[in-house]
Parts: sequence; structure tokens; C-alpha cells
Amino acid sequence: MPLPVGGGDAVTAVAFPGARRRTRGGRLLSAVMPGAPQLLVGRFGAGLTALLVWVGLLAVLVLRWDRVWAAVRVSSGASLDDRVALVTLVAGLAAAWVWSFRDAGKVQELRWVGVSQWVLAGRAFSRNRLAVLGAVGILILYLVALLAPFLSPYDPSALGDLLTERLVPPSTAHLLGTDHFARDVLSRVLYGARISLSIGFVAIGISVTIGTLLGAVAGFFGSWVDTVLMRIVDMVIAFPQLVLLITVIALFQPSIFLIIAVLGLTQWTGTTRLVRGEVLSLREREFIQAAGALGFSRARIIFFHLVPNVLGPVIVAATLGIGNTIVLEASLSFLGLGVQPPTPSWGTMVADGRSLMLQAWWLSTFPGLAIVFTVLAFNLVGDGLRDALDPRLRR
Amino acid sequence: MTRYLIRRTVLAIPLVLGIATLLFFVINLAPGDPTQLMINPSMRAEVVEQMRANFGLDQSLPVRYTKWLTAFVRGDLGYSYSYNQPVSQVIAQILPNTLLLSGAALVVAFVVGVLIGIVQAVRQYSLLDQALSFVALFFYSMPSFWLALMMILVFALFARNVWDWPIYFPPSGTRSVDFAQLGTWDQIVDRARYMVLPVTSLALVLAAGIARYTRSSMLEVVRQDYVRTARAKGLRERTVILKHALRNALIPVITLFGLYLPVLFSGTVFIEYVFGWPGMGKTIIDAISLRDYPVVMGTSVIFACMVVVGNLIADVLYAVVDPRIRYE
Amino acid sequence: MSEPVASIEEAFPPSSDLLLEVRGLVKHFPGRSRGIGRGAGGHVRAVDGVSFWLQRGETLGLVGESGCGKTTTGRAVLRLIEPTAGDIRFRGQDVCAMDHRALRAFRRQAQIMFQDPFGSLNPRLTVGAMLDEVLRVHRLGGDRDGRRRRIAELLERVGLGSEHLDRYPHEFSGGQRQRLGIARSLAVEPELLVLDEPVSALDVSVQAQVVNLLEDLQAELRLTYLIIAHDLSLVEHMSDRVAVMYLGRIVETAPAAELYRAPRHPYTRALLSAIPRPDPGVGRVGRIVLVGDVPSPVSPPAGCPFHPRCPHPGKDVDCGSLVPDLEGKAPHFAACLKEAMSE
Amino acid sequence: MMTTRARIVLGLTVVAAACGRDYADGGAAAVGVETFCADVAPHVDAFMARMEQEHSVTDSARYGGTVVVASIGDMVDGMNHFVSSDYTASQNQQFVNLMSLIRYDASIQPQPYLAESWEVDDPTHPSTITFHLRRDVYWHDGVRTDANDVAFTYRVVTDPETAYPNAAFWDHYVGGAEGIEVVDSFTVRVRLSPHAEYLDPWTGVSIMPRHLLEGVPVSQLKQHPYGTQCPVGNGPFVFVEHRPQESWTFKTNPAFPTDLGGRPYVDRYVYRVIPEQATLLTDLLTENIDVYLAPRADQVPEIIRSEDLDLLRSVSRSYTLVAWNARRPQLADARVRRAMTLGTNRHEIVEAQLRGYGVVANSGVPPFHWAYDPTLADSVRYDPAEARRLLEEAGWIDRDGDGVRENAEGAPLAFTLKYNQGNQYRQDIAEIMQAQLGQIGVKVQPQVMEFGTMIAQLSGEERDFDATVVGWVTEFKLDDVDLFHSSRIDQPYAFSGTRNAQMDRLLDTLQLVVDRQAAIPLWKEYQQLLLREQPYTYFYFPERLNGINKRVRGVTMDARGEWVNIKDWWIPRDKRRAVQRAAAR
Repeated sequence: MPLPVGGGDAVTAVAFPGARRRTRGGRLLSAVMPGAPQLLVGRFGAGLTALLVWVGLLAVLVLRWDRVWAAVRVSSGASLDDRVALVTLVAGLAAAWVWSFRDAGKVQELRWVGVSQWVLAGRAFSRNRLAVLGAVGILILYLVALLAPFLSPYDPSALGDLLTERLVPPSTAHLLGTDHFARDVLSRVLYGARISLSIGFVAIGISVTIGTLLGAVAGFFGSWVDTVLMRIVDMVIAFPQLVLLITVIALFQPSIFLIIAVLGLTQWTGTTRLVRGEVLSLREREFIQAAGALGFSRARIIFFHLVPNVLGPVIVAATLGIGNTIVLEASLSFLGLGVQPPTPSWGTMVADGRSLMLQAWWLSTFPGLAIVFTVLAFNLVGDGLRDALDPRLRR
Repeated sequence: MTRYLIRRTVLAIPLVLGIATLLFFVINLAPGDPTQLMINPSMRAEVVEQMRANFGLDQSLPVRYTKWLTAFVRGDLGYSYSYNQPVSQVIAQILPNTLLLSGAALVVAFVVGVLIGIVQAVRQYSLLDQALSFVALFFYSMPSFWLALMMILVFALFARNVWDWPIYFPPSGTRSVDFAQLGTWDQIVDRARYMVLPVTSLALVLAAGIARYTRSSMLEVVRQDYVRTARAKGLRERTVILKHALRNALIPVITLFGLYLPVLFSGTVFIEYVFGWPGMGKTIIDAISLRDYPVVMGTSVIFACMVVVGNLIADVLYAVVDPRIRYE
Repeated sequence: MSEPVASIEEAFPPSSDLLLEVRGLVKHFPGRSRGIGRGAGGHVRAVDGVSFWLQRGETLGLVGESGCGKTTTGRAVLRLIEPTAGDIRFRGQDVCAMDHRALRAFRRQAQIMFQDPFGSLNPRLTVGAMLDEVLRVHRLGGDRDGRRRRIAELLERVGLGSEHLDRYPHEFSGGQRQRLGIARSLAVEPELLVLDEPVSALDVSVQAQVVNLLEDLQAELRLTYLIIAHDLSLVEHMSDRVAVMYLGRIVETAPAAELYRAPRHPYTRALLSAIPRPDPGVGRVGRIVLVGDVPSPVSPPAGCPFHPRCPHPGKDVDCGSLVPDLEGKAPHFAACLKEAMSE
Repeated sequence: MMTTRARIVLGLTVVAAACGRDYADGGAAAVGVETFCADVAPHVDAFMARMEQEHSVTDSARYGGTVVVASIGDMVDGMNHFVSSDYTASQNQQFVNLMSLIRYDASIQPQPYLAESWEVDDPTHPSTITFHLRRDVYWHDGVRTDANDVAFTYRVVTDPETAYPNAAFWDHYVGGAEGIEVVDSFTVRVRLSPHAEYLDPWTGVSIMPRHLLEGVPVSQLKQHPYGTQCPVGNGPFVFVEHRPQESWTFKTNPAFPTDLGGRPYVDRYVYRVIPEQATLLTDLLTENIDVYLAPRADQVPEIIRSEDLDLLRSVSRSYTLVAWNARRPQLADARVRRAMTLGTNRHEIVEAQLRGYGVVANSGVPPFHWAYDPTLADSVRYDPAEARRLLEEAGWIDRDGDGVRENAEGAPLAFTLKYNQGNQYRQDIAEIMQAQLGQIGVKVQPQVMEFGTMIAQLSGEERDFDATVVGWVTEFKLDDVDLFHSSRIDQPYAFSGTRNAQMDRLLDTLQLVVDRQAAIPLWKEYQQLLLREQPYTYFYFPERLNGINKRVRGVTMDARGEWVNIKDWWIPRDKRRAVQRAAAR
């Protein structure tokens, strides 16, 4: 019996509710002020972000022209930091402009077919105001971290005059005050962003990679592989992490790399369990069986079919993990085991300033707030992603 | 169930032994030994040697390991170099402190967390939901020692010295110095007063996580058919939420109990430090820097056991609340 | 009584005529206890000595209540699950002895289609990517353009269009997804297709469309089907022969028409009596209602697995001690002590 | 029978207190280790109850109340003097729970304490000292302290197997039983070879109870429950309770000799452990504790600002320094080491990090000491120009223009500076040195280490360090032989490993000159030599700062320590901690 092409049971086409109007003159406006056309059509999140990035970066360019120029000149002996900052500045400006220009000129119609789970999750995410706020916060944080050499008013590790500039409260000269070495707290907080963010990012990168691999292997192969791996996980979980951290740090020199490595190598258990659980249930799903029936190799099944399908929860876990790691680094600093001076990390700054909480509140309060808001941003994004990636929780 | 419990317990033994062995070598590989920390030019090198001999540190690592393992298997945790007491006695003195602190924190955290989670789920995406999310996450995002210090500043120092609040709390310790002279009721009040700040600091962080979990678990359950059915039957919303949805929503939350134990115990380290609360976490850290190996081993093993037992309890609880799960 | 009664294993047609031969297939799952130290016993005997054959181009229906082992049988035949014991031959080749390479080749010739239209497609891949991957892995369809043409052709063959190429599984309806599952199986140009409850998850209106598609494809591509279903009428409609399973064993197998007309095993009778028929009459017995539950496959009853629930009037102590063989005159076999004697 | 009669006689003649415990059946040997505390406690309670009745408090406004002293660390070895090596514990032994034979007065002159007098055979070349003990001092369980306790204590502390932490005390004494003679029940005589400050050890050695600890193998003393679970002292305060990592509680000893001031004023003294300095300050500000020992200098303004608090300042016996490993080629030249000292602004560090609460050090002789040379204090000031000159003279010149000096072979003048975790001051010094020495072309790489690891590296055979920030606490008797004498160069404490014949000679002589006046010029010479040799860059003697609530009166804290007159501390009646106050408010 011949069947009509497309079948009688096709999805009915529904106009997507958020279909946008095409903006006239949007291109022109976006060329001058990226983000403005998006704002005009009521897309405040995207518009404001683009505008903020554009204006902020321009302000840096103008106000800090001397430093930017110093970084541009090849002969000036600019450091790697400066070059990275320069690239960030240029790339950021270009990205804001190009995105806004192209976005404004695009036919404003949302695709409603061929939309992947990721895009759907993205749409759900973009409707979660707090999560978007967090995402914008993270964007700004990374920009700040990368642009630290242009933004910071002073050299973060240069000692000031110990007799006169020590522990100066916030003032116009030092917006966030100075520490016990007469160093500018603002500059240190700005530079500290790089340390804290990279610790979070790299350590979680390591742990998520290990966790996903081991979890997928344990879940997929099952039997003794699973038993052995899960015993190891049990052991690592029950192993007092702090004992390990302290001993390792005593054995080796406490360097930032060691801290990243240790944090990365001890936090994978959660991801492993998560991925294993997901894989165990996925393994029974028929599309994985089908992949086996189609003669796909195990590696292909694991990496092209299992892993992409557990990526959602893993990304959520990673986002939340970055926040946790930043807090953990701060906690380690409390025990004197964090990033060591003179490298400015937020954790070390909070921990070092804590005994002067009453005399010089600005020492630990500002880096502390930096930690709180960074971790908050990551957690908001993580929560938003969790809701967005889980179809059951979507609204 | 009994068989299941026995099997799990038997399975935990090699786990704990493995952890202990690993620990033994990890901490014994660290340079330095307890005698080096007592350094002082009046102390002759021979004296140091004598002390090492008195501690049995002059033996080789495998010998020490064998000795330690045989003693451990017999339940002897050894002798602390720094407390000059059997390790078991040291643990007996500090473990109750930690259990009290973390137990109270756990209870507070679960009660508060579940309540917040329910409110959030019932009013999903409302302003209240988002505000609670934000506040919970705000506390969750704080390094616990910082939160603890803030608590001390606000509820001990400023409350008493600056704002002159009628209620303030002592910044540190487990009881007042005149505790022994108090009557029974006053003793209870006294201990409770000293527990407020540390327990709150510890619980706030946990509660945020529990709230998030409860919220998503509730949201999932609320969409289930039986909840709809209950609604359709015309039951009051309160009954639907509390009687039908909550019970099922709590099932995944219970697994958090096992998951949170390690978090809780490492969290207590910082809380114990800040509040001068003599407990396991602080003892471990001090013992490591004093190279008091027997105490490190003893406390860590106890810690590992508690995590294992905690997971077991979580599994059992899981079976209790979820009739679908049967352990043979 | 002209032909002697023989067990089914003795009655297999010569190998040269057969696509698939299954003899004494057994699959035990380890008990539910987790981890090391699982207790003695506790094995789930999902499949317990199943034998059947499939000729090229024919359709065998495997029916039974849920949990009777039919799905396990279907998957063990394709070695998606490693059988515990038994002999499986595909075109005379021993499937169980196949190494990696041979198994891969076998996978091109024998495919499976799953029941759950929502679970059988990778949600992260577009239709195009999914089919393209199959072709690439098996080096079919040639270069990129060749593959694209082949994909379009496949989609068209199952009644979909190339406009669906860039869509994701969640953008399709259940019926469409089953078509996609068929397309995926067909991509490797198999000879044997195991259809595991192919339409049971679909709306009745859609079921017919898919069934028709399957029949068309069979005719067009000379496919051999092993249909696994609990829906007796579907099986009757599609199958040449039918095998009825109970507790991991085949209790009766016969050509479809014969089985439905003259079932010999009391269990088959009970099953058939439960089918709603549009045309009552034709000497049908009244509805037989089975008492008791299906026994646990962990501890199946001794003797005839069906005897605790058996309504046969001749049931006696032998039924509780002797395990009946699947016997009879080809092509009709049944595993019942009493029926064999009354024959 | 003899003992019974003696008891009756004593009971009739002296004080009823003499009806103490009877250990005639073999002393401590009869007291098992396991049941030690349970055996001892009832005796202490009974004796104290009786004493309380007999020495009931005269109705004076000063008696009563609880004083709480808090600090970041526990006293790990407790009241067991034989094995304890930490400062707080020895202070509490000397002044709280136990007694030494003699004690220093405020001008560091020896004064009678447990010994009411002593004589020396030859004041310029002493070879025996005879101590006459007080007859009215009782162990808290009622047994009288006598000469046998002193002899027992002496035998134990001079026994190498004890591993007595201050074994160097006895370098010039005759150890063991031959070294001490019990002349009568209250007279002992010790034998020594003449040496400087020969009385000093007796101010630091607390006499321990023979009747409780004799018979315990000396190598097991550290593990004995006495120290941390049930110490029985004879000092002004009686042990009540020790909660590990939390608190020590002592109560007043009503039987403390009237000649020595009688019973202490406060009823109870509690030592609390609060590991976090920010918390400690809050505790002090909220009157949860009365004394905050050793706050950070940066916390001091808050203490001064508070109307309820006082800051007590006292000279300290500890100093902070950078030890140079002269075994390293780049640090072998004394001129280089001197340049490091000149290139570091130590005065600025004292002003800034210590907020002026300290003095720059140029040797290990503390400012309160009679051998201290005040003229040295300003002789070496921050002088980068001179530092540069010295480095150039020593052949370290920036040859490749990278800002770091190199020697003729091109090796850069660079070193790592190790310091331990958790000590803010040392971390500060490392960072400041890095910055300031960098300006004169020296590359300093600060490196933080875990304390145990660092000590292992400093004192191990490899001497795996270039330079390190450490601190020493001196005794009142100064003796740098272990630090700088070339004969000790392979011993653990010879961090710098310098060899100097003149220094060896001076150190040898200084040990033996008994007469202080004769020793002073030698000490000056020694300090001058240190300036030239610079095995260390001495940083400073910090002042000991203590925050104290004004309600606690009569407190003296000086070089001798914080607890030196704790028995004279008192709290006005209306300022005492009401038992219920905590709960009521």
C-alpha cells in the first residue's frame, strides 16, 4: 500500500511564539552602536550585553590608551599578559560589532525545524532571567580577567611605601584600599580573577574529562570493569580529601599547578558516578542497542553516542563544579594551602585579610565578594542549564 | 534486608583497609617526622634520635606498616605522639563534638532546605522562587570560613558591642567556662547558645544545595499523573503537596544524605577552626602538621568509616521511603 | 500417524534452505544481587533451550506474554546479548563463534528494529547525520554525494522526504520515527530483520501504515522477518509461521494458519481464546481463563513449566516431574505430555 | 609502722595538711598506668577539700572569679615537664601548676621559690650548689614535696633516654645519680663544672612528683597519662580538667605557701584554645575571654581603641631572622651576606609589619639582657649604596644588563628564600626582601613550605635550602654554640654552616665565664663579629603583645613570661563573670 510522502502523522507546523520582526535600519544603527537595534526590538538581554561589551571595551581603549599602545608596539617588550589583553580587547570589540551587525540584518525568523536539543535548551535558558544574568556576569568576568593589565590601576605585586600607604581605606587613589604591603587591592582583585577563574576552569576541565571517561567506561562495559572502577570511586570519596591535599602539598611545593592538579584529580568522582548512572540507563536505550546492532565499534558507541548524550548533565556539573572549585581554593587558602603569595588569588586575599577584618575590612571583603559573585554567576548558569537541559523542567 | 546489610558491611571492610593502607603510605612519604617539629638548639641531635626511638620511628616503613596493620586489625589505633594518649581515647573525646555539630547542621540543613525547595517548586518561576534561589545560592557561593567569620562579626561582635541586641552569641568554644557550675537546664541552654553560630554557618551552605535538589525533584513529581489525580480529586493543594508529592519528591533528596557526608566533614574543618570547636576535622589538620601519624590514621579511618556508614544509611533510608526498592 | 513424532531439533529442514537456525538457545542472566559475592542460584533463566529456524523470505512470529523471553531470544540471535549456550547459524555460519570482523559482516546482514520509537533514535543526531554515520561506518554509498543520494532514497523508501534530513528525532511523530528506524536498518541492506514489537507503541491508526510498509519492503527487498510481538493478531497477519513462548521455552510452533486453527498446547489455546475476534463461531472453544501468576523465571517450576496453571483435563503427576520436549510432525510441534500422547 | 607514727607526729606539730597520702608501698610502681588518673584523682579531691576548709578565704574583695586566657595553640605535652618543649606549656608548668627551685625577678636575678635558699662552694668557680627546700610545699594529692623529688627530677632530665628537650642545660653539670646528692629530706647538692649562668637551668626546670612517676620507664614518660590527663603539681593552681584542643581548667590551690603569697586570688584559671586570630579578637572584644595572647600587631589598634581593653607590652625572647646557607657558592662570601642585610630595610619592616612594636635585631642577644649592646641597634641601617658596593667588591656585577648581578663565571646572584606556611610575618619578610633586594640586583625567589618539610630540609644532611626565614626563642642563658661553632657544623642547628676561628674561640670562652662583668666585653666582641660574619640577617625582636580585659587587675607580663604572676591576678567582685550571666542576657 503506497503511503503519502511525509506520512499522515507529521508534526503540525506551529509558528514559534517569539518570531521577530525585521528591523529597518537596524544594520545602520548597529554599525554605530552595537546592541542598540536589539534593544529597540525589546531583546534587552542580548542588546544590553552587546552594548555593555562594546562601550566597556571602547572605554578601556580610550581611557587606557597608553597601555594599549604600549602593548601594540612590538619593541616595547610587552609581556604575554599584555598581548593576551590586547587580543581580547580587539576580539571583544570585533565580536560585539560583528554579532550585532549580522544579527540586525538577519531575516528575523526563528527556525522551528532541524532544531537540536542544544538549541531548544538555549531557548529555554534564555528565558531564565537569573541564568542569563549569571551568563552575562561570567562573560564580563572573563573579559575583566583577560583585560586585567589594561584595567588595573597599579602593578598588583608592587609594594608601596610601607610606612605611609599601608592599609589605606578605600579612597580615590586606591578605590578598594591597600593591603598590608601597601599594594592596591583593586589591582590585585582584577589580577586575582585570572588565577581564580583559571583554577576553576582547568581543574574542572581535568576532573570532568577523567570523570566522563571513567564513568562512560564503567557504565558501558559493566561487569568487573564497573565493579573495580566503582570501588575506586568509593575509595576516593571516602578518602579524606583534605588529608590528601595537605600531604601532597607538603610533599611537593605548593604551586598553582599543583593546586590545580590536586583539585582536578580529586573531584572527578561525582562526574564519574553521574556519567556512569546516565550511561547505565542509556545503554539500555534502544538507540545504543541499535548502534551495536549496526556493527559500530565500542569506541564509536562510547564517544559518538553515549558521551554526547551525557554531556548535558556533565556540563551542568562542570558549571557548578567551577564555582565549587573556586570556593575550595579559597578554603584551602584558609589553611595556608592555597595559591601562594605574591600571586594574587581571591582565596589567598580573603584568607590573608581575615584576621584584619575589623581593622581593614576592605582586605577580605572585596575579594570575598568577588568570589561570591563569581561562584553565584556560575551556579546561576549551572542551575539555568540544568533546568534548560532537562526537558521535564522546561516551562 | 539483614543479609543486604551484612553483605554491604563485609564489602566495606576491604574498602576501609584499602583507604587506610593508601593513607599510611601517603602520609609516611611526606618529609619530616614529629621529632623535627620540636626543634630547639638546646635539644641535642642524640636526644632527637632517642625520641624517634621512643616513638618507634627508627624502624623501616614496611616494618612500621606491618606493625600498624596488625594492631589496626585488632582494633588498636596506636598511641598519639602529640596527645600522649591512645588514639582511640583522643577520638573518643573529639568525635562527639564533631557528630554533634555535623548532626545538628544536617538536621537544620535538611529541614530548611526542604522547606525552601517546596516553596520554590510550588511557586516555580515566581519572584519568590527566584529570590529564594538567589539567596540560597548566595550563601552557597561563600567560602564557609568567610561566612563563619561574618556570622561571628554580626551575631557576636556587632550584636553585642555595637547594636546592643538583646540576643547575641558567643564567638567561639563549645560551652562557657562556668559550665560545670550551671544547673541542668542552664547547661542545655548554654550548649545550645554555643552551637547556634557554627551550626548555622555549616547548615546554610548545605541547605542551599538541598533546596535546589528538592525544588527540581518536586517539580518533577508535581507533573506526575498521580499528583494530577490527587488534584483532580479535589484535594486541597496543601494536602496534595505535603501528602502526595513531598513523600515521593524526598526520595532522591535522601541520597543527598550519603553524598553530603564527605562535604559535611570537610566543611566542619573550617567551621571548627573558626569557632574553636575541638573536633575531628581540626584534629586531622593539626595532626598532619604535627606529623602525628597515628592520629591522622585513626581519625581518617574513622572519617572513611563514617562516610561508608553514611552511604549505607542513605541506601537503607532509600529502601524505607521507596517501597519499590527491595534488597532481597 | 504416517510420520513419526519427532522433536523439533530432529525435524530441521536441511541447512542449505535455511537463513537462520537456532538450536537449544539458552540465556541466563546473573541474579539481581549487585557486585561481588552474588549468592548461589538466583539466575534468571530468560531463555531456556529455544530452537527454531527461518527460511529465506519467510516471516516467523514469536509470541508470548511479556517476560517470556521472546525479546531476549530476538537479541541473542543477533548476538546483541551473548547467549549462555546454544547454537545459532546464519547461512550456515556459526554466529556464536564469529570474531570481531565476522560479526561486523553479520551485522550488515541481520538487523533489528526496536519497539520504542522514542528511545531507538539518538536524540542528538539529525536524521541525515544518523543515516550518514551508518553508511560511513560500513563504507556504503561511496563518496559524500553517493551517500546523500542513498539517504534520500532510503527516506523515500520508508515514506519520508529529504526535507526531513536536517531534523532531529524529537521533531517527528512516533510513526515517523519507526519509519526512520526501518530506514536505518535498511541502510546496511540486510537480509534478516528482527522486528521487536514493531508497532505496539504506536497508535492503532499508524500501526497499519507501518505494517503495510514492512510488508511492502519485504516483498520488494526479499527480506526475512523475525517478528517479536505479544499481539497475536498482528503476528497472525504478518507471519508465515508462529512460535509461542512461555517461560523461556517455545511451547508450540506451527504455520500461522494451522496454529490459529488447531492449537495443540493448552497455553496456546488460552492465549488464542483471549483474542477478540470479529467473527465468532468456527468451532471456537469458550474463553479459557488462566489461573495463577506466571512463575518467576528465577525458580521455574519443575517438570512442565506450564503445569501449575495448566487447565488441561489430563494433567497429572508426570506434568510436575517430566519436562516435555517440543515434538510433533513437521511443521507443527508442541511441548505437552498430554497432547503428545493423545496425538 | 614508722610512717604511721611519723604521720601522727607531723599531724600534731606542723599543720594538719601533713596528713597526706601514704605511698609507703612503693610509690608510683603501685599505680598502674591505665588506672593512674582514677587512682590519683580521689586523693587530690580529698586533699583539696580539706585544704579548702582549713584555708578558707578571708573575706577579701580580691578572692574569687574566673580568668580566661586564650591563644591559638594547645599545650600538647601538658604539664609533664620531662617531655614538653613548647613555650606556653613550660610557662604553665613554672608559674601555674608546678614550681621550679628558683625563679627570676623582674630584673632577671635568681630568687628563691621552691628552694628557700642555696649556696655555692666557690662563687667564681662553682662546682657544687646546695639547695635548701621549703618545707611547706605539698603536691596537690597531699604528699609533701621534698629533696627526693628534686633528685628524681634531676636524674630523669639528665638521662639521655628521657629525651629531655633542653638537654643542653646540663652540658656542664654532672648527670645522673652521681650528679645529685640528697643531703637530707629538704637539702640537695648538685655537682657541676664552672660555667656561665650556671643557675639558669634551675629557673626553667619544674620539679616533678617522684611518688607518682618513679618507676615509669623514662622512655615511656611522654606517653604517661600524667601530663595531659591528670597532672598533680605543687604550684599555685590545681589541675581540674583538660579538654583536648579546647581548654585547660585549673582551680586555686588553697595550700599554696603563705610565704609565697598564699592561695591565688582567682578561683579558676582557664586556658582556652581558639585557633583563629580573627575569632580570638572578637572573643576578647565580647568579653568571652580575658586575655588574648600574642595578637597580630595589625590587630592592636582595635584593642587600644576599646575602652574595656588594655594592651600589655613586654620584651620578647624570640627573634626573627634570615639564615644564609653559606655552603652555597653565591652565599659563601661574608660580604655578600652583609650586602643582603644592608639592602633590606629592617627598620621599615619593624615600623610597618610590627607597627613599631619591636626592635631591629643585630644579634641573638635580646634587648632586656645584660649583655645587650644598645649601640649596635643603629649601627647597621638600610644602605643600598653600601650593599651595591660590597657586592661589586665581591665580584657580583650585572654583566648582561638583565637587572641581576652575575659573578665572573656568569652565575647569577639568585637564591630561593624558604619560609613556612601560616606565619604572616615571615611571609611578609620574604616578600619584602624579594622586592628590596631586587633593587640591588639580587634575585630572590620566595618559596613557601610546610613547616615540617622545611625543618627537615634545613636540618637534614643535604641542607636543601639557600636561605630561610625562621625564628629562635632564646633562654635567659644565651648560648649560640649550636648555631655557629664550627665543631657543630654537622649538627642539625648549624643552618648557616659558617666557620670562623675567632667565633669558635669566643663561643667557647663565653660559655665558661661565670662573672657577668667580665663577660660583657666578650659579648660585645661577639656581637661585632656577628655583624661582620653575618651568618644570619637578624631581623627583629618583636615585642610580645597581649590584649587583656581591664577587669583583670594586678597583671604583670614581662620577659619572664605572661603567667609570671598569675596567682596575683584578681578581678573586682562586681566585674566577675556571673555564672548565669551568659545564659541570662
